[in-house]
Amino acid sequence: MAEFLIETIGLPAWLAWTCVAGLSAVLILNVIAGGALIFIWAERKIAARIQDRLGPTRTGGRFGWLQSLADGIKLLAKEDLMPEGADALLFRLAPYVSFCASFCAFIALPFAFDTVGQRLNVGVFFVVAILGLEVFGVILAGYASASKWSLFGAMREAAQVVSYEVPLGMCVVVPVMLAGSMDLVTIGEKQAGWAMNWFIFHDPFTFIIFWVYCTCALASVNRAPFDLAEAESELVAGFHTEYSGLRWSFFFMAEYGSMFLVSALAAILFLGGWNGPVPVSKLLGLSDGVAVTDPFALRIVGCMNLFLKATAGVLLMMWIRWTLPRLRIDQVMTTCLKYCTPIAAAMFLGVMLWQLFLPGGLVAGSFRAAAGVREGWLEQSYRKQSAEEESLSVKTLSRHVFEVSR
Amino acid sequence: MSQILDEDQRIIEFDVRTDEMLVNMGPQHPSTHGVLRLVLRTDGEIVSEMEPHIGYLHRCAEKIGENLTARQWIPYTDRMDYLAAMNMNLGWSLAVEKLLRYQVSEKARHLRVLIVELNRIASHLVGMGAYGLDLGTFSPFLYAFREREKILDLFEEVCGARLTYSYITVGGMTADLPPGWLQRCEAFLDQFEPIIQEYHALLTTNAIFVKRTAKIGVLSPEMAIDYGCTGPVLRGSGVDIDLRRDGESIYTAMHDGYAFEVAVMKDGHYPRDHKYPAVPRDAILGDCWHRFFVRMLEVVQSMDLVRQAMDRYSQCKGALGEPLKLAEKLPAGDTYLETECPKGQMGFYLVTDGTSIPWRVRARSSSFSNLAVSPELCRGCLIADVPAIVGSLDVVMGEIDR
Amino acid sequence: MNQASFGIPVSLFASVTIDWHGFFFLLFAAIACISALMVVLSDNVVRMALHLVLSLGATAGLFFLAGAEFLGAMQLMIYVGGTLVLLVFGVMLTAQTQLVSLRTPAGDRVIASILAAALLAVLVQAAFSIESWQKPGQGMVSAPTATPLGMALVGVRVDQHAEEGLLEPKGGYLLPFEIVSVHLLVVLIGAAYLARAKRRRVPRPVDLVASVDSVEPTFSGNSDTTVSGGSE
Amino acid sequence: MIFALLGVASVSHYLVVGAILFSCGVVCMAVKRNALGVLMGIELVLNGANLNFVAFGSNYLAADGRSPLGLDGEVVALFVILLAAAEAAVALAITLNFYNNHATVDVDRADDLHG
Amino acid sequence: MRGTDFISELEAAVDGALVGRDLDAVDPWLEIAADKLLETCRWLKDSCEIRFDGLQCITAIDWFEPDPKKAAKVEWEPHTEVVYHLWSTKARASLVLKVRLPRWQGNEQGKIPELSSVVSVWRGADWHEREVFDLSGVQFNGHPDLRRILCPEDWDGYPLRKDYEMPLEYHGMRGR
Repeated sequence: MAEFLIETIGLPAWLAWTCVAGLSAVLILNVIAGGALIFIWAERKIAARIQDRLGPTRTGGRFGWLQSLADGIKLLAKEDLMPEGADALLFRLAPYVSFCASFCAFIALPFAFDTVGQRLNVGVFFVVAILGLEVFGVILAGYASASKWSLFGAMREAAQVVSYEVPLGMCVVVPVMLAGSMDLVTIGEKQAGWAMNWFIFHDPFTFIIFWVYCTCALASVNRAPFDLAEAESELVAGFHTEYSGLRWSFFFMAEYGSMFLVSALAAILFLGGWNGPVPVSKLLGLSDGVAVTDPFALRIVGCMNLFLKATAGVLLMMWIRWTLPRLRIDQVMTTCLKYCTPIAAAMFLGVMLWQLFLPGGLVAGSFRAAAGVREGWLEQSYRKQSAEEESLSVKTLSRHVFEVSR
Repeated sequence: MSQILDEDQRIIEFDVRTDEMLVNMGPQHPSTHGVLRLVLRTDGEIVSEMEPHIGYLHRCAEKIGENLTARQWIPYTDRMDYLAAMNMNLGWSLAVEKLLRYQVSEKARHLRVLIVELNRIASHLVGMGAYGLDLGTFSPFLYAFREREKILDLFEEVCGARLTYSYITVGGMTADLPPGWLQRCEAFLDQFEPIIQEYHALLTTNAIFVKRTAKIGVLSPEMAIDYGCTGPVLRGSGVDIDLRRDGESIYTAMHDGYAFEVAVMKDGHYPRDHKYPAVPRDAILGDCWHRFFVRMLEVVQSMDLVRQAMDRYSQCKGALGEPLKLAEKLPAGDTYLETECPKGQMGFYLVTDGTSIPWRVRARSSSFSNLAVSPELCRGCLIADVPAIVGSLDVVMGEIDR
Repeated sequence: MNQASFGIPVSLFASVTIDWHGFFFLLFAAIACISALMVVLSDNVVRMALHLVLSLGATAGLFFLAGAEFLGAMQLMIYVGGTLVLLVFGVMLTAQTQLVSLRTPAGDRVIASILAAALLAVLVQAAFSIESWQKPGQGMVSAPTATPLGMALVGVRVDQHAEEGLLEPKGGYLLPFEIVSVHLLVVLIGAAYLARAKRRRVPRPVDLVASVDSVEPTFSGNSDTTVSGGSE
Repeated sequence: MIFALLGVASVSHYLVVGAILFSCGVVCMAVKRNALGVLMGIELVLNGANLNFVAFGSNYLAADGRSPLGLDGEVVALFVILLAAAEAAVALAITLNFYNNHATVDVDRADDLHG
Repeated sequence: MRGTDFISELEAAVDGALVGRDLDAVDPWLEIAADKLLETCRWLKDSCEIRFDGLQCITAIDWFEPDPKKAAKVEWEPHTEVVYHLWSTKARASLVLKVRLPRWQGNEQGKIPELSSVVSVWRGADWHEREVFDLSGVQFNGHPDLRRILCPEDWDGYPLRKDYEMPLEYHGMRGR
């Protein structure tokens, strides 16, 4: 893209890169904001169906699909209130901190094999670390609101998120170990081929640890039954009790963004990422077994795969939310420290031993051959990318400048 | 060993201490069932002290009663436990009838049982649904309201009102049942019966629900009696009292010939608990789970009573009988009558000086006494347990504040 | 090449080159330094913690710029947890005492600032003392350091190339790694010990209420309400 | 000045940033009476030091493309981060105990052993 | 046990407690001397054969006719009556106690009558006594926390007294 801008249109390199970076940022932002709109609508419909009612039916046609947009406009028009005793700066800052954290994590999230904002070789860690930053917004909101309920919500969130980062980290490390890389793209590519290549089916331990991951992910994005930070029956509305209008909707968008993010992460780490259960690309001739012949179509198919899987994850979260009661704070901690962490540790050990003695996995590496081809191509292209400065990496960017200025 | 016994398992102390906080739960809090205000003194998440503040819904019903005739006061009883207004009407009507030594016709008697037990189902449905809400699950609430709406539809046919009925009145009922009502009621019961299993699946046996309610807010029978707790709260502690069986003769006579088993745990078993989920291992008698389960069993029990009452009512020939005059003269004297309402034993005390207007009326509300025990139950629990405990007492503020 | 596509005088832009690495370095360095300064200057613990987080986050950005991606991610991850806890305790411990001023006397501040300025002068002097340090980097895109780092931690050095011709091979870090692991475990246990729950031994007033023996003995298995009998 | 810095992110510049962080940390440790403030000062000092390690260990910044410290710089920085976390936990424990005993986090009040 | 036996037992146990009775009323009741109330209640709860372990209700009735024309016709003296409804779990029986108090302590206008609290006997009496204090103005001596319960803490007067007049204004809100 940048190449195209430089060579065909004749923009200077730095402007071209800026344009491309801006475009990517806007795209990701749209994924979050647009996704949030759709997910809020979906949540309403799903909740309504679960509860034996209809949900939105009028706004925007038969299914009320414009309801969340209408609500968005309403929220924009609402008065922005701030409590008198609030710490004005932190109060204003908090929603953006939350949202930015959610947004930043998407930078390293690959949507298809090479559709990624910034391919980082520590991608997994980066995503998990940034996701953890979201809690700062919540704590600041809780502290700055000058309301005791907000403070309670913030404290709960802090305790919960910090605790769940431990088992979550362990769960995430398992696919890293299997793929031998912390690069999300590599991890995804290792699972190409038939569904049996997905890490969730790699061995019984990974199957179990997938569900541990689901639990921890649910807890770390504060969804029911772990939504203690905003437990409406106990803490009024928790950390966002005092928020209204646009600021409040930023928290909401951050929540849905994170939900999508952890679901997408689950898809990439365990469910084959952008690879479908059947190696369609090969069957359709998008890659002829030797090289990728049509990367564009492959990208589209990959993105759709990942979106489908991540959406399924989000829908699962909604289903859980409208079915289960909420846990108590000590039970949440018990779940983390007494169940998730030891199970994750044991499964980690199990996977390690399995790798040691049965390295191929249950299904022998025959299916992996297909993956190997594309992987090879990808590695090649990655190298090429860095050589030809195709990526958005700050590093390569600057290197370009070094060369230009010299 | 003795040291272990000395320890109060409910109160947890940490080495890490923080400043105590005074927080206000209510009166506009989502989970305080109306305008109840709870002042909590907390150390972190642990509630060291809880104090309810009531009176936000005080409407001087007793004072108003000193200026109205007995029948005129019936709409005011509607507004006490507005979720079970029929039971309130019945309690007051019976108290006045007791003073007058008046006996309603046989047909009216069965109709009263029918209506009152139907209202008990509706009230327990709200209690159950709202309890789910207190514990953070929304769906059972709407499931409960869906069924309650059908009961309200039936009531609407009967008396035109959906919440404040004033249907049962001194000396009988304001009107007889409309034609075809019994069939519709029967149809409702038939479709409602299987749905109860749904509630058990969503709440009673749900692992998280059990974790949130078992061993929480344990009320010993001694304490329950000492505090004057009644109804499901008392039976949830294993005390076998139900005024429909143990009450005063004018009230028990109303239930003559009806077969029912009091929903209370005896020898480790609830009546016909074989049909319903087993008591979870974690639950101990007197905790929130048992209080909840007693209500669930009473829904089944009431359905049974409604069916029996429908049978008897339809067999009764003759007229329903006219209610007493609006300004019936009351003999001088005083009387007190308690009836078994969904929330507990509701007592009405009536003092007259020989005119048609009572000298003093007094409503002894069950929720009032049930709520009075909540500070004891909440001592040392977590903040999240406060809605769980107060919700399990199933209080209605209209009745407490009157 | 079309030099004036879309009517933009491209030559105007072309004369400017922006060094993105330098730009981001400046950005992160400025955030880190200003936030560090704000940590010193602010009195509110929560604000201090916020600035600390900003400073540490910007430092993580500098790590990324220097090619230490793994370290940057670790910095984010660990300090998120670490400072988060700081923040939480800051809030908890100052719930009541926030009105009590913990200000330092101005004299102390001045002395400390002078000393710090002197220290800074020495350090900056040292930073520019060696010529090779001042030369801008080659900007070589080196191989990712995460794998060699991991290997080094388990005792295998894969980063030394034969042509480096070091006098003696560098050792791995297995022993320090193990020591740090044990160290962390000890800290973990210590923290758990600190935060453990204790049961209070004081009998509650309600237990002193006289018992009622008229109740049918349907109540059983509740060990935690010990009714100590009516002593009156 | 700014244009002079542009394009010359060298080891020296990293060292300057590290020095600033270090100095701020030292001042913080010296002047804060709040125990948590002192703790934050320590974190800043450690980070300043870490920046130096990373700068020296970075091949990317090295003038000849090969850093003097190599991987060791990053490894040491990593250990510093880990130990800083452990240190924070211990220091917090001390602070908490202090708070429980004195109902304050003012370090000037910690003079029980003062003769 | 027959009612008469019970009464003689009560008389024997608490000397001079019983000052009046009506066993033929719709609800038979016993009148207890105000100074013997606590002792009687203790006995009823702890020592008598039918243990009255539950206190269901406390009511205060203000016997006072504000209208002087009607007041001339009534046959009772103005007084305050406190009625206790007791309940026995064991016998499934109830008991009505009445205590007669002056409307004002020592006939001193504004000084509410005093009665000993039974909270030490039945914990459930706590809120009931608070309500009686709040609405009818009876001072319960020995109550751990006698405050208004339904009315605001700074409310003036006792609304369930017959001569109560609604204040014209409360914190700037019109009362009448």
